[in-house]
Amino acid sequence: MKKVKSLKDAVNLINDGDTISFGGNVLHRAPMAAVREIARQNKKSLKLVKTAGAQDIDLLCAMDCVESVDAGFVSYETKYGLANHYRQGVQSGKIKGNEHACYTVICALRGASMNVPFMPVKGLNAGDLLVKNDYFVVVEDPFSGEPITLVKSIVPDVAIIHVQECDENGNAIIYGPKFEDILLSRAANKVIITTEQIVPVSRIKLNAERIDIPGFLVHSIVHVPNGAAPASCYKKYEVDDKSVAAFIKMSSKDEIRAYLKAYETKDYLGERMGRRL
Amino acid sequence: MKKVKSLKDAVNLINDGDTISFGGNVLHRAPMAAVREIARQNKKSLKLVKTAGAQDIDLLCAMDCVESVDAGFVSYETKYGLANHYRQGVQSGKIKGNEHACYTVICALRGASMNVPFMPVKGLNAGDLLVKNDYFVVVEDPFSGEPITLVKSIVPDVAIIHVQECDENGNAIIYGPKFEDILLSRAANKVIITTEQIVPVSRIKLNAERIDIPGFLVHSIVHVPNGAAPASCYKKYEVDDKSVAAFIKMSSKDEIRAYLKAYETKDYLGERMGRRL
Amino acid sequence: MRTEGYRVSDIMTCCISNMLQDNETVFHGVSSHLPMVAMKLAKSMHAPDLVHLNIPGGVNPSSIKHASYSSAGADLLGTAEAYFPLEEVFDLSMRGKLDVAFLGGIQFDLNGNVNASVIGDYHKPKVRLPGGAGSAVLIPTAKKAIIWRVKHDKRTFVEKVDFTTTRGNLWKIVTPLCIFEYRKGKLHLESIHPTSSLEEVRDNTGFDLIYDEIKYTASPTNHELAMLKKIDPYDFRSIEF
Amino acid sequence: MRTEGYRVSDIMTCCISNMLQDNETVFHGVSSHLPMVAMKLAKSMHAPDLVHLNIPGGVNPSSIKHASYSSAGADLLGTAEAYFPLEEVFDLSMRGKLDVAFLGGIQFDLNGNVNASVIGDYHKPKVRLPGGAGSAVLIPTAKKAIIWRVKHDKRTFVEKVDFTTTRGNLWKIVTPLCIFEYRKGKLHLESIHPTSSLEEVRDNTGFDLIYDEIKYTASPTNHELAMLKKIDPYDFRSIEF
Repeated sequence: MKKVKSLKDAVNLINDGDTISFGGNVLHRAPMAAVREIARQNKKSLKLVKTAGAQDIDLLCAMDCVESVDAGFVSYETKYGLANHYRQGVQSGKIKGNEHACYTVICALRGASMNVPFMPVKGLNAGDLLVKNDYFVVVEDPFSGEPITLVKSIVPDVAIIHVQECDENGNAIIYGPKFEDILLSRAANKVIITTEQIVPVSRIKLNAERIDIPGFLVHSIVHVPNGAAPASCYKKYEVDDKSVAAFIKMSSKDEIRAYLKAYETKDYLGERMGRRL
Repeated sequence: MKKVKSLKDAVNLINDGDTISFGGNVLHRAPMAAVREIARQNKKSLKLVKTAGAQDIDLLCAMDCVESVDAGFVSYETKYGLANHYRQGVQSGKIKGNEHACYTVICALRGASMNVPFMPVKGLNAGDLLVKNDYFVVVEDPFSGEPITLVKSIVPDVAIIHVQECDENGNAIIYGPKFEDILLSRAANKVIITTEQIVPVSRIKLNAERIDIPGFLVHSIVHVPNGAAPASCYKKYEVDDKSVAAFIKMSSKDEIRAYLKAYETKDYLGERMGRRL
Repeated sequence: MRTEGYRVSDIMTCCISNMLQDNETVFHGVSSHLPMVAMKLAKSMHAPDLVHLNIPGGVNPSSIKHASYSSAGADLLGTAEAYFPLEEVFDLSMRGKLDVAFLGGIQFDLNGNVNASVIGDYHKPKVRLPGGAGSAVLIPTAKKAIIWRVKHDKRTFVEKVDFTTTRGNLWKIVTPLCIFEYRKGKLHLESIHPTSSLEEVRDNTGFDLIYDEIKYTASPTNHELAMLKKIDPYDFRSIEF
Repeated sequence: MRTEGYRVSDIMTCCISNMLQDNETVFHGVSSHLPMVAMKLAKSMHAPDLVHLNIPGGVNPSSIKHASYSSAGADLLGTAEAYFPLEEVFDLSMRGKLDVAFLGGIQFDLNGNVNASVIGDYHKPKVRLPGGAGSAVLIPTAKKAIIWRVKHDKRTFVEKVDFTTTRGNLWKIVTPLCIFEYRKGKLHLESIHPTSSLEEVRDNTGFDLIYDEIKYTASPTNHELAMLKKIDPYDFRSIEF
């Protein structure tokens, strides 16, 4: 059962219409090489799920890959401004923007990880989000008779998570903030790991207690050095300011196609390194 | 805000009638010194909660401290046999035995950690436990119309967790299996840590990423070397075979009182060491 | 009960081992030495990529020799490939991704009901049993639940259990006398151990046996016995006997 | 907008710092440099045991100097005392144990409703905003929610929000002109910054101001300004201005 694959083959597992969730948070450790490959393979009607997304969601919205976005927050941070492709997609009616509180995304994924149809949520008890969205419902707690909000579980077909280290069996270690990635690896039907480094099994075993995602949960592994760029990757690289700033300014699909093209060599680097081994 | 206390003072926080949960699992890293002190202080009508308990539950049942036990499994392991004080208490009607699947205890604690009144559970869908216990109820999922079991949340008033290392602020590290202790520390209203060692703040900071329970969640800290004995404590000591075997044979409260008395010097050792510092 | 250099505990361990397939995720709980050794045996023989899960959370412990009195102790984590604790094993089973769960029980009936809770009334029991631990959620959700039990008598295999702790995806029950398979809602006698006989099974079972033909459980092979010596030198598999 | 050696960003940071008390658990999210600096300031002055929580999960990062463009980056974990990630911060707030949460928003009305979602219709919005992130669950559950906003105009402070993302335990709103306090269901003008005036606040607010008396926000002290230089040498607190 060979799990290590090329980026193309791994992303090829994704079907049009799938529910996809990405690891990381805003511009940190997002699996951007895989996101770019999804755009290159021109996947359609994806349902994206993330607590707080930035270029990952924005880029796929720009390239018309997206049917809906379930998220608590979609924007770059202060310095880079708003996620305009996402916004325009929602404003034009092309994309369904399903606003969550970040926590209700977390709860919906917890529901998936426990394979239950919903998760009760304490905090969401006021405002219009409750009224406007059919994935929230207020019911009566059968034990106390008090009202309680339920959020419908979200089961990603595929989760894509970028990590610093992974062995060929899929045992993966995330350095620095893990965000919701561990939960994600338990919530999704299939887990694709993209990794800065594929480390020897014997070496990862020395850090067995630090493994965040045990290999048996992992379906596919892709070696992609700089696979989170232009997002940051703790201990490896900072945000690639130039690349993000350049992307923010792009408005046409052709510009973005060229941007994706320019990343190809980098995105496929791990594969070539792998073949050499 | 001085959190480091004597064992007596910490256990004194417990009120008669409280819901109490212990860390560890069967004969592993159970907070036995605190359990013994609860018995010495003659607490009454406690509601005990644990996935799988052994001497902790059995001893308190023997000393008539217990009103009810919510657990998935109460027994010593093969070699030592059954938890006879617990069994007799339930059989005589003195103690209410609320049988859970271990997982429904976990779910009930997850509910507490999220402050929701119940947690949906996939697996519990057949058999008499559903019928006989009022903390399980089957409802209709409002999203799909399918039946789903809910377990009522359990909020421990106090969780007592024994760890290998803790600093004076309560930042605690568990070596080896953590069992349900991290969840427990989030589910309970008050957390008491008993610890093999109180380590300097500067030293625990070197292992900041390994901290399982951040100090701000911890109410009280007690220094009790061998505080899990006669249960095991990973990297510190194995099960004290003699002590467990001797306890198993005891049937009268007087015998057990003598057993508790014999532990006093050991159980209060940390306090005396602390005073010397 | 030695016959030809192997014992009933060896038969049980080996036949359980042979129920396990490569790449399966397999869980055992507390007081579960025999299945623990069987899992390790399978992994050492025909199922190298079997995923061994347990309560302390050690994924694929490289040694089970130090588990000693407990199959829920830290030893199983010390030499493991990763940490995946009990909570998560349950979640995994809920998601339909646990292939095999090993569970206990005190009473079983022809209809596959399992009792690990009480003899007598639930609220005022004649005998309070230790409890089903994970059974009540794992037997319904694991793809295949295997029960092993070192007692085979008419108090264990009864017409009707006193209390149904759970029922569901029960697959096999392995006893010192035989193997039952649960299919079409009934326990079927699958095979009789070479150390026992149809009469012995019948005399010790509280319900009428259902079987198509009389089959015998395979004897442990020399290779299996040699491997058992290596992986279980302290004979944990016999601890319950 | 310099006056006497301090700027509006300094006033906002210092007045927020003074809202925080020792031993409180306090959370800030993404794009939240100003409150992050205010928390660090409080911790360096009157609230040494304040517990600083954030998205990457760094409890009490000893330095915020390297947070750079992001207040959700790994830097906040690298120098932290422990790891307590976002998921758990939410759970903490649900349990009523989060004292203060810093949140954003785009529109606010007199009745304390917060909009971070859309301008226009929710399902086909004129403007899709970034979303409330944690607001919709934190404003109802944190003991005290503080909103800061570097824009104060009639599009921000409106008679009635287009969409109510959330409402609840809103406590203060801090703007470049003033501080509002939410009590008895209404926003009250608590104090006007020394750099502004009642007229300026009135001219830039879309609802009638409620106040008992005109008060002015305290100016940053020299001690505070000196401390700010030390803990925030790269002036992250002004990044949004």
